[in-house]
Amino acid sequence: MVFTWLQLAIFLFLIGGLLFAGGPLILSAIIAPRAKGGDIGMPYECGMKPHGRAWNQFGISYYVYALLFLAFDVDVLYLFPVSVWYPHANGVEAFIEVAGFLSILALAIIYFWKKGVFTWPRKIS
Amino acid sequence: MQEVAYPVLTSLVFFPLLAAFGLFFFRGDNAVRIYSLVVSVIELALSYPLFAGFKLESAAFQFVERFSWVQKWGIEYYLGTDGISFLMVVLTIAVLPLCVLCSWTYITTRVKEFHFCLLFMTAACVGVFTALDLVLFYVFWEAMLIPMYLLIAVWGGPEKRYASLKFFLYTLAGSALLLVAIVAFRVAGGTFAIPELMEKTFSFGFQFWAFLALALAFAIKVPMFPFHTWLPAAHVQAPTAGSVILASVLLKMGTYGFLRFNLPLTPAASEYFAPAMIAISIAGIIYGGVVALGQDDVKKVIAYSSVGHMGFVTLGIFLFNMRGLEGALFQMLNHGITTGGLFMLIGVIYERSHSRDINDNLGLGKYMPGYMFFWGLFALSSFGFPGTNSFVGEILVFVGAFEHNPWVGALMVPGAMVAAAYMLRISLKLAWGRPSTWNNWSDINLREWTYLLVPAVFVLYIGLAPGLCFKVMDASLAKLSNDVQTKSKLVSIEDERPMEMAWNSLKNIVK
Amino acid sequence: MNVNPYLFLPELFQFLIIALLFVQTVGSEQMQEKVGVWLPIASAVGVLVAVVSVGQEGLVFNAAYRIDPLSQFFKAAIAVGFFVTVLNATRQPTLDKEKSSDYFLFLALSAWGLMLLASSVELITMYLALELSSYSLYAVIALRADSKGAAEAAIKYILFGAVATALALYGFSYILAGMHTTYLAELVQKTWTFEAAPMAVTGMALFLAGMFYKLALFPFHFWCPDVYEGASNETAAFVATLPKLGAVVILIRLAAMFKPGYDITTLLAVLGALSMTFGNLAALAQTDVKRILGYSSVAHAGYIMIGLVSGTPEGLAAASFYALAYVAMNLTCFWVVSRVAVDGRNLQLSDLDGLHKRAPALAFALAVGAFALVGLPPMAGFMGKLFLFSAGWNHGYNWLIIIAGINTAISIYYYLGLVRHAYTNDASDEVPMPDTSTFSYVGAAFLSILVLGLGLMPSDIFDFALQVGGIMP
Amino acid sequence: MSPLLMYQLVALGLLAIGLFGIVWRKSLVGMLISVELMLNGAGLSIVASTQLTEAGSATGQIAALFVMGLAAAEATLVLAIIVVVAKRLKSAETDAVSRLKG
Amino acid sequence: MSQIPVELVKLLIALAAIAAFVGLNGLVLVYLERKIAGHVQRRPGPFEVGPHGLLQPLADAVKLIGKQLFTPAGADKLLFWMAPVLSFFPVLLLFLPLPFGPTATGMEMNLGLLLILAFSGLNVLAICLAGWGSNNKWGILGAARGVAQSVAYEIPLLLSVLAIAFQTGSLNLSEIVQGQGGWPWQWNAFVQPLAFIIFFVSALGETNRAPFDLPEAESELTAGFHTEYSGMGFGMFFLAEYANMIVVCSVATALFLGGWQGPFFAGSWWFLLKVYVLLVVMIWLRWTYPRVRFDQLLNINWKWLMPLALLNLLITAFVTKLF
Repeated sequence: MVFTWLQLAIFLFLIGGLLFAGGPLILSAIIAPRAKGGDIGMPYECGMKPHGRAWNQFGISYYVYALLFLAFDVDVLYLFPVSVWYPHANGVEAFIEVAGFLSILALAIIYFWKKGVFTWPRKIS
Repeated sequence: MQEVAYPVLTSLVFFPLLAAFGLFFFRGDNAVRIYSLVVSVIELALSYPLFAGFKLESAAFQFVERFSWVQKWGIEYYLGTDGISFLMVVLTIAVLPLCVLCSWTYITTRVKEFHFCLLFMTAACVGVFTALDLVLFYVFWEAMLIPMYLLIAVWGGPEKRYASLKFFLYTLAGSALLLVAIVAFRVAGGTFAIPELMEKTFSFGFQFWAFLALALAFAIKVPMFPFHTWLPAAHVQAPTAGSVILASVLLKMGTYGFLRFNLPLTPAASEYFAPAMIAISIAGIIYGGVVALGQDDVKKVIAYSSVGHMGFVTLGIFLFNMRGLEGALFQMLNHGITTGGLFMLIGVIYERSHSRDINDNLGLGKYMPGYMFFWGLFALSSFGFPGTNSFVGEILVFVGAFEHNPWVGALMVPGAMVAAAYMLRISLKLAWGRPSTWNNWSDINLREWTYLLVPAVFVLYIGLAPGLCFKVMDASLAKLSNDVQTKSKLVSIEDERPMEMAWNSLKNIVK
Repeated sequence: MNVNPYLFLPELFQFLIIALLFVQTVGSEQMQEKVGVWLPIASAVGVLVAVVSVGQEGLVFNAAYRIDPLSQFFKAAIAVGFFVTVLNATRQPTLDKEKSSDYFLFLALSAWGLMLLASSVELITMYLALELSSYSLYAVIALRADSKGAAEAAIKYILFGAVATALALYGFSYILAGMHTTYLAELVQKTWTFEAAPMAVTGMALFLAGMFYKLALFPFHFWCPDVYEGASNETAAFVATLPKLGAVVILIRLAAMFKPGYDITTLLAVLGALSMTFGNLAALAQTDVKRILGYSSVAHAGYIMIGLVSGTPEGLAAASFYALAYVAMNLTCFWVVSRVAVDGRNLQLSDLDGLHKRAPALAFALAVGAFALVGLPPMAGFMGKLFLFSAGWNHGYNWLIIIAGINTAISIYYYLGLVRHAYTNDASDEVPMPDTSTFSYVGAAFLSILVLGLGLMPSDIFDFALQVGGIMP
Repeated sequence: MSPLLMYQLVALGLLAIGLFGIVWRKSLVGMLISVELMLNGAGLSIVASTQLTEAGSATGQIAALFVMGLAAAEATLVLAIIVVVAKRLKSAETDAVSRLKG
Repeated sequence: MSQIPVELVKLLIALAAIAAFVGLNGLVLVYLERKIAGHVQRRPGPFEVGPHGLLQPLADAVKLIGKQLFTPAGADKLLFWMAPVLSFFPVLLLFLPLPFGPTATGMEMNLGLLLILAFSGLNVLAICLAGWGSNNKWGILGAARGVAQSVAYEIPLLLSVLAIAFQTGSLNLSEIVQGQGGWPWQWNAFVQPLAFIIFFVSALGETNRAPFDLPEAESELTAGFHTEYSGMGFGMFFLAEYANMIVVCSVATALFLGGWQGPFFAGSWWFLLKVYVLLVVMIWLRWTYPRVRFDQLLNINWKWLMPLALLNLLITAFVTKLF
């Protein structure tokens, strides 16, 4: 068998979630009234007529934070396998290795902090 | 083996090189010129032990110096000279002071660099003629390109860019495969040392391709007929000294390569290709002559005549008999002297008329008798007038050709005739044409006398008493001719079909 | 885990440099600008350290990291290269002042990654080290102030680099599937013919693609000229040289597995032939000096393949030697380029006009570098080529050597162009004067001597390289 | 069809989609996404290769983790450079970044 | 082959139970929030439908279903409708590894914690799609904020969870619960109060709850990323948010508050009780504290939570190893 029970369960529950979410939507689509015309489709801007497109460029700082997340999040990911092993590993060695990893993460934070990445809003030159 | 207490050849190679760097301590154009002249004379003096110590009867390499250079690959610093290269070395060294003298007033810009190139050039050329290690040979072979390129590209005529590029590309393109061939010899023969490789016998298939790779490099350098197009361009654009070195020394390298490598290393293939080479040579002789006949630019005439003369040399080489080889080597020497002299003469007149067109230099016999004396002498020598040096070489080649095959000899005759025709045509115009352009040009001065007299003396000396030269070259040539005859029999052509071999290896690529 | 720290001296020292740079870059603004003072000295010491630690041997970190003559040879080469690039980059006209410590931090990191790469004998370790060095490089390229070209070069380099990495990873997975191990020591014992292990051989070909990308071998070369042109001169000097060393050392380790006649070896040979031909032909049409050098490096990557396909220790040694020579020659050229472009612009060929008069030492160094790249004796390039040819001849790929010979002839034209402009043309007055300081001359002289010395006295270095090639896994 | 082959077909599918995207996508971010697809496909292939053959499965898992981590780092860098490109070239489309040619 | 259906049946039962649990608790939470809000603001809250307005959530649900589903002009229709579905898509799965009681776990797995953390990440994607797809400036701004915030707060969250994992050496929630005792001083929250605080604050940020409800800040962005949603589309976001709150509080309970363990009568009720206490605290916070500014929000995360979490993890590693 290619799949384990766990994988099967994951699929099953995801499908369940899909149905749970989709069901009411479909129900709603069936029984709800369908009005047309007028300004029903106009994007909502508190009653004003929309000005320009919505898909504009916006503050670059958001991107920067996304970048930061990518940089850190995956590094943290490495700690999960480590965490399971950690209490069972012996010696100071394990601690030193983990401390090394964490201090590099910390250094990264210091670096960004010093470089003013956390200052909002920030002009990127 | 060492006859003299110190390394003669090394000093000949490296003295000009070191002296060239010494140039940078001089200021002022004249100081530079005088310094270079002194250096060139010292270089001449340094070559004295060569004359004193050279054993005439020996076919072996003399003045040998041998040190390991790159142990792992067996690359050595291996110098030596024998009857074949001895004359070339002497020629190279002798040409240097003449070059310095003949560009005394001709070169006025970047004088220091010019002389640097000259000295560098000399060092590399001596190296080429004395190197007995393939890699060392290649090193010198390529090293001489750069100064020559600069000589043409910096101090050349209006078309210098085109000419220098053409020169550089042609010659380097030829030598690219030379390197491959050298490597192949190393792998097949186990050493880079030429004397040891000469002892070995290679399979015919190998010889076939090796011959082609070598011959391409040398044929471009000679230049043989279809590869000759760089030569007129380079000659015409080069400054006088550049032309002289080009004609006297550089062209000899190609034929020297044939003698030194193709014949002893790939004898069977040489014999296989000999008819083709002879045909190309004859084509070159006739073609060079005919084209020269139609030129109005004096330098072009001499340049195309070089193609013809060098055709005699290659022809002599591939006749595979003693006369032919002697003639070829003689012709190499003579062409160096005569053509060098002619180019110097052109330089002399160019400094006065600032034109190389024959129509701008008419009727000088009356006003510049000294000049015309030299011109006449060299012109006669050029087409092999009896009593001049070229006659000896040409007649030997003729004899060899008739010995080889009367038809070959017969085909050479029109070549010789045409040579007389174009040389006489141009000389007549120069001497007795209607003087239209003469403008109080002075006759040649003392400096010019000096550097013209030297080749003139040799023209007559060799023409009248060639015996000494024969003694120098005979032992080596006899050995060479003997080797070729015996070794070419050792492998049979029919056993291997080189084209098929190449096709098979091609198929292996695609697989 | 008892690890002898002497084994890692070069790496440790490089790490120390990185740490210092880090302190500096997060330090106050005054601190940040003082990189140029101590870094050259430190990296010179790094060269010493690397040279001293040649001869160490050991196998550590679960046999994934091997210190042997090969690695130490390349570490020393990397240290030298780093030293020269640092010197070269001390004056950077196109870099914002406050970013200079960051710049050097990235450079040092990249060099460090390459040092690690030199010692990796396990595929995952290789991958990590390679990426460590690459990422720093990607970041550095864009650091050319307000340059559109630099941004473009960086995005191209990284995007296609990522594709190459992805391909390499697919290859890695197939090697795993076919050979079940990632240790070179075990991989080398397997049979690498296509008939015996189709999956693993396919995988290896793909894995090599990642290295080819670093090396700029033919189908993975397209970034090379663009990046050289876009990046600042000083950055390009780094990008053009050191990563090649890293790629070569890995290729040498991998190539030790293949014998001539294997499909994968033939593939290498064909790519090498295409690479040199394409690189040289494309370079003929260029007028930007850095683009010329870019295409020339594509061609040189092809030459190196000759040594790798020969399947002999001599071939591998020749490849090492050639890589070293290549770095020396290219650094020489880039040194001149950086000195001539005082304002950090991209040099056109015509900008070199009259260099022999304005800065004779630079012109001479350029001539040495260019002729060495051609392979003219007595420069390093000639000896390298000779060794490659000699080692490669008669091992089944003679046609490759002949193509290389022909390519040498083609390449003359554009290298000669560099020299021609420097020596035979006269300068126009608009072009700014090159840097003729003592520093610039001493550097040029040092590099020229290096190139000439490698050409005239290659014996010792080559013998060492041979010793390196002889003890392959 | 062995399970390994099935996994690798999926991985190859991802590779194909990624390559297609690299070629056809007009925006740099789109290209980045394509690259990520390829990298993740590689990760999948690696895990499958070790899990379903006799190679040590830990190797594959570690390798896949590294691939994820480095892919993320790569994405970070690419995005950062895209930001730079967008600032300097005023566009993040591929047409804009084709100045260097020749 | 006869066991396969048994496993399957178990799973199906778990699925049904969890679905019911989510639906029910969603309704309860809606009621609870409105009631607490009311009382915090000194008003009774919903009172009309049913006794004390108990049926109000049901009425709301019916109303939502009966409303028209419309797509704004110019919106990316596919993305627009994918978003609400996607926001709910993983929710049921998140409950699978939670140990409701000593035996009441959907499925035992050794990486349960990782599963929850991994799939809860999908929520960000839903926010992103919703904001981007609806062609509305408020929406897009909300989405940008939401993404920046969610991803930022995820890191301290992970780090604080890791502190527990380092301590216990397990990622299985049941094991972690069993490693704690019934009394409060045996809970992990007592051992690692800093981790607990970080976790809880980050959880608030993750679920976009006040004071970190920037993505849907009513007073600034109308409704943020779901401005354009009405009817059931909005309902799904709403439900997913509450479900996520429950998950987060459940995880907090399992990790820090001893899970189903209690001083006496250990069992599921302890678990539910602790979860609801946390939920009420969350709601309470919402109606008590003002919203932070966006830069403050991120500064709190990067300059406080992150370094603290790293430090905490380091100390944890140190203490576990050396004592």
